[in-house]
Amino acid sequence: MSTTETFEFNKDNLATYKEYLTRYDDVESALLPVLHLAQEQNGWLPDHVVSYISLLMSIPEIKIKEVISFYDMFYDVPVGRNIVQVCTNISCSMFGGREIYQGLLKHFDTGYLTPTRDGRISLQKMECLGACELAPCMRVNDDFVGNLDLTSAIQKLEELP
Amino acid sequence: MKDTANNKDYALLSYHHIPGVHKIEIFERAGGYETMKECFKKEPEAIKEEVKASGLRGRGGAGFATGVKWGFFTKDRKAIKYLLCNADESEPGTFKDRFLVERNPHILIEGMIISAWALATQKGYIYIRGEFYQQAVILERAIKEAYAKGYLGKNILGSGFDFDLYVHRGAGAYICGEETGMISSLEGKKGQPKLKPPFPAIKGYRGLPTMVNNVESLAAIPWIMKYGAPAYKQWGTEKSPGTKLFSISGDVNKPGVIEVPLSTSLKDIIEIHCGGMRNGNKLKAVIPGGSSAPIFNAADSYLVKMDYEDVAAKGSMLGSGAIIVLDETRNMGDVLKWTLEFYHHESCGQCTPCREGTGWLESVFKRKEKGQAHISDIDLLDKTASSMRGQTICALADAAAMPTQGMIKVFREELEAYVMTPAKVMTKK
Amino acid sequence: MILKADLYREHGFLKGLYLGLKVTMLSMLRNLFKHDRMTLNYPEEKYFYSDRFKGKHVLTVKEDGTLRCTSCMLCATYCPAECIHIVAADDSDKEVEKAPVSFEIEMLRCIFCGFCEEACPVDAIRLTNEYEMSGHAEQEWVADHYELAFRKSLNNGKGIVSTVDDKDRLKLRL
Amino acid sequence: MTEVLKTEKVNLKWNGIDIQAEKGSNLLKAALDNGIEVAHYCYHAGLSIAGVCRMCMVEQDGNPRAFPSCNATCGEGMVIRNDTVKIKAAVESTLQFHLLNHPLDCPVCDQAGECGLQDYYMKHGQYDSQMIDKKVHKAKVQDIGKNVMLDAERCILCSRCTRFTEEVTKTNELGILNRGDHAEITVNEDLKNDYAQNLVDICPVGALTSKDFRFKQRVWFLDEVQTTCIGCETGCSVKVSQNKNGAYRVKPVYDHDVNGHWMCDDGRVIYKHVSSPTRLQNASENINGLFVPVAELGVQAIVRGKKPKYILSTGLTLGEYAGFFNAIKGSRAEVALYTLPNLGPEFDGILRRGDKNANLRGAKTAFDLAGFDSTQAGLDKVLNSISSSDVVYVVIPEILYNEDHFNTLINKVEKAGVRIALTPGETLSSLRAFNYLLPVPSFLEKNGEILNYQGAKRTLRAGLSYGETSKDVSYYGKWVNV
Repeated sequence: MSTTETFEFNKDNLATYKEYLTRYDDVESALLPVLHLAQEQNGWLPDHVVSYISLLMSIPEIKIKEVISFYDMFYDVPVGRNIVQVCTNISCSMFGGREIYQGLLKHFDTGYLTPTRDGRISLQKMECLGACELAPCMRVNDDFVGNLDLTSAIQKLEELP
Repeated sequence: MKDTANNKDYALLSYHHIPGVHKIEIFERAGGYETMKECFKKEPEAIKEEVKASGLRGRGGAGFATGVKWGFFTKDRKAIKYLLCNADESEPGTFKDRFLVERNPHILIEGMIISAWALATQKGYIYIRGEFYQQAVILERAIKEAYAKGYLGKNILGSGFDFDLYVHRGAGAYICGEETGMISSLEGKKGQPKLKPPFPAIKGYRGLPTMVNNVESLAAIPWIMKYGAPAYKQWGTEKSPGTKLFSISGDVNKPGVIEVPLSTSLKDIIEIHCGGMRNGNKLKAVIPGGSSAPIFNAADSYLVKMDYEDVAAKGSMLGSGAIIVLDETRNMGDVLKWTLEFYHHESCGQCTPCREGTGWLESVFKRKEKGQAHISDIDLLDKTASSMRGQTICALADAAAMPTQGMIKVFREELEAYVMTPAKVMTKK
Repeated sequence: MILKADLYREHGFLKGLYLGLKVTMLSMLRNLFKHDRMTLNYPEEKYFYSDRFKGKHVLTVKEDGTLRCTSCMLCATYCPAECIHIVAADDSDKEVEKAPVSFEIEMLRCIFCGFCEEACPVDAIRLTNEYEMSGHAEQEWVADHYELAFRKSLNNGKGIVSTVDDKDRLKLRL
Repeated sequence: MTEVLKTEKVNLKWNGIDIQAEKGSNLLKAALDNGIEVAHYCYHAGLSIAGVCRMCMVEQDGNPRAFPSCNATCGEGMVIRNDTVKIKAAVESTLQFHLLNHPLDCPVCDQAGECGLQDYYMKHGQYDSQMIDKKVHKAKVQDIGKNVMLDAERCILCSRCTRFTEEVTKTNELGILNRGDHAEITVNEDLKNDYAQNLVDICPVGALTSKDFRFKQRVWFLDEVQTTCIGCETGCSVKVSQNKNGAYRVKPVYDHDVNGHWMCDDGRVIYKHVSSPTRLQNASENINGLFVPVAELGVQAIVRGKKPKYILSTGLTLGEYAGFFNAIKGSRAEVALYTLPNLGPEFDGILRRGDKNANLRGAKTAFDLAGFDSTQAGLDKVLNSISSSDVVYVVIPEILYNEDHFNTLINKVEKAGVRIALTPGETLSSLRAFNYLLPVPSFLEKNGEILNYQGAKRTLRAGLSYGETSKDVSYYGKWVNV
């Protein structure tokens, strides 16, 4: 428990948190949206964020850690500013999704989820992203980018801030 | 985004050709929310009867008759109940819900309001998968518009009926597409399926009665209520009436989502609706209903009619209607490898047969990479798959086992050849 | 040479005596001059039994010289004479996890049946072909793990390395 | 109004055997209660149903799909089978799935001998595993506090421990992280609750083992004696594993009305003084701080003629009190009762109680019967009236939580001419104030009964004896008229 770093919601995140609570009949149901909110603010979900949320929503810490480690889109390791999820499922792998993923890894010289040296990009191997007509496709932060090949993918990622 | 011109007269995509139909004014000018207003004049029981009469079957994958499912629901209108829309859609090859909701969120909202009125649920959640962020934003905006118009919230249209609808984003887990897995996820826990019985209709979200329906099933309700059940039964067969959204991907010239009546032949779908095979290659195999559906070889693909009965008769299942077309250049071993890698990654790890079984199935292909696989591993795959089926809480183990056994039944020689050749040795620099 | 029982009756006393002693005399003469006697002049000449001989125990070691034994107590359980006493404790190397602090065999009580050798899952204990185990009374006759593993006769003190590599037990760990 | 819940009995067939059970009760529980052997890992009578190990699959006539019997309820006339070919094959393959990524740790694992996997492997195993791949590795040998060691690789993820920390102690320390076959049992920082060693009992494999018992002994060398814990006034039913070298561990025994399936951590160490090397073996005399064995007659000679005063502890059995009182009947001996001070909350919500006197009610009734004053005032009266010509016998309490409260008693007794301590356990340094030490049997070496806080009788049974156990308090009571 790194006691040095602390985390709490900024003003409008706290407001959205309050609004989330009104949506559900109990507090626990709001855990996933709150974790999304915290991850947007902090980039990833380390222990001190977990203990803050655990205090805020009075949910045992181990339950929150379980949820974070269960889902693919919650990260308990530091990730880059931009998350790039490359689909490697059936329809996309037929059109070279895996070669694009390996190519991107080699090009940016990183591993699964480890950020590039300048902390810009984290590559993640994902299962079907539900955009099979754009095969092979990837998700850059929140939008789909389809009909890729290695060069267009690299070029797209170079433009990212 | 492909948009077939002749969709005007079908149920789900009838508004798709109108630009900007995601705005509520344009949707209403095109006739949206009319049926919802009429439905509020009707008795909820009448609506349930109509849906039951229409023979609409669940479009998520199991194909269970929606009307019958509604029948299990408690009749006590005062009890606290929930209506959940399953928009998790992580079945490989499936993107019909995204296509539907992206362009026309209001048809889903209208369908949910009518269903809520029929089932008397006070609260509804659209559980959308975490990766569909833009679609969640579109839905959120559409719901705000509906609230502004008074179609949601307290005392809808002066009928004294309240219904609150919210979007709830998942966070990337295929297992949350399973009914009880989604309920666990909505309860803020790991998306691990719950023991059945008790079924969600009796004891679901927070231990209260919960009705879970797929996006496509709920979106079909407005058309059924508008034109009546007999009109809906004109399409498809007696047992599988109505139209179905098919998401076609793979080696076709125009992959995308089409809406065709059920029991349209697969041949027509590929040749007519999707512009035939890509660069004219010969068809080798088709996965008819998403990755958990056993594969068809070329012969069966040309004979089969896409409805629940005929596909099942040929040994597969219609599932979510995700057609993946494979031409002769494709290698079936790779397809099975990717499928099993998917299930190994997505197994929630609760039940032992599935948690260890999916890992073991995939390990055969990991051994193949190192050239240590042997022809007897095909029997190992078959034996493991058969010992996984029917042993677990949810159907993911079966969804991993059936395609394996299907592939072995149909393409055994190719698999044996595939298993015996190690990965391409990187001799070239 | 079968000595006929009725020798004396048939040939009288002297001839019978001579026939009887002929065997011993011949072998005496042969031994005097041909030296293929059966007897060994212990300790100058020693008899070496084959490896199958069940003699004094040895605790085999791994390459790095530590005891192969994980103190799983199977030998102590299986021993009919109940003469094996092991005390186990945590091993510093997490990979090994458990190792014996003391491994004693009461040599007087042991019947050298070799059951311990059969019971051991990791070939940590074997019966060698050593048979020289004499000693004075006051020696308490309890062989501790130092004597069992690193006595002079075992590869002069460095212990016998067991071919069953530790990685075998954890073979799937690679 | 207490309406007696008429538990309606239903009878059903299990593998052709007729069994009876309450209507709507758990099907697997009904089978196990009727002695039918059903393989199961995640079912535990004291916890909620998880239904994840899939070992207790059964078939029912008229139900096409096999289903786990732990999630089913008993109904009238159900015909259940779990010995059909299909179910046998299913259990065999499920067991192989359990063993797939299980490490080959049996030589170094404490659970060997009582491990769920070993037992069922012999009955349902497939014997030639077809697993030749690399096993999934997880964190091994973790010390997670409160005398519990965790080995996540051996864990079969039956989630009994996570349900225990969630439902029984409600402290939520254990959870299963990650997904699929990389799912791993982890603790949030470390264990904090006082019932942590129940985790060791409910874990069917060697994932959670006790640090106190770690590598001490193999379980097949131990045999068990069922007795009652004397740690506090709850009186939980327990079993102590022991052999001729000593006692090694204490485990709870299911006792419907007192402790259910559980037991607190304080009770886990009550065996220690029984077979400890410093246990008093025979009568001994205190020669400037050293206890030297002495003949009993010598002690009797010294005691003769002095006015005896007895201070009994609250840990003795009803039989001992009765035997003692009729031994000293008619003599001028004075008897008082030393009650241990309360420690911690009056009741900690699950089992442990603040009042640490195991047989307080039994002592009080025996004292009142014999006409002695068992209250603190009675004790003070006896203590103040001690003169140098008296001999004072003090029975040392077996479990001393609060040493200095006992030392105040010892200081008061110092005034007596002859001070004799009847010690059931170790010769503590604080006993140096006494002239003579006489051995009495400890709780594990005597048969008898005690009354717990509800006034219910709980039996103590004698296991092996590690010291002089033939002479108990009533034997020394007879010295009054020696």
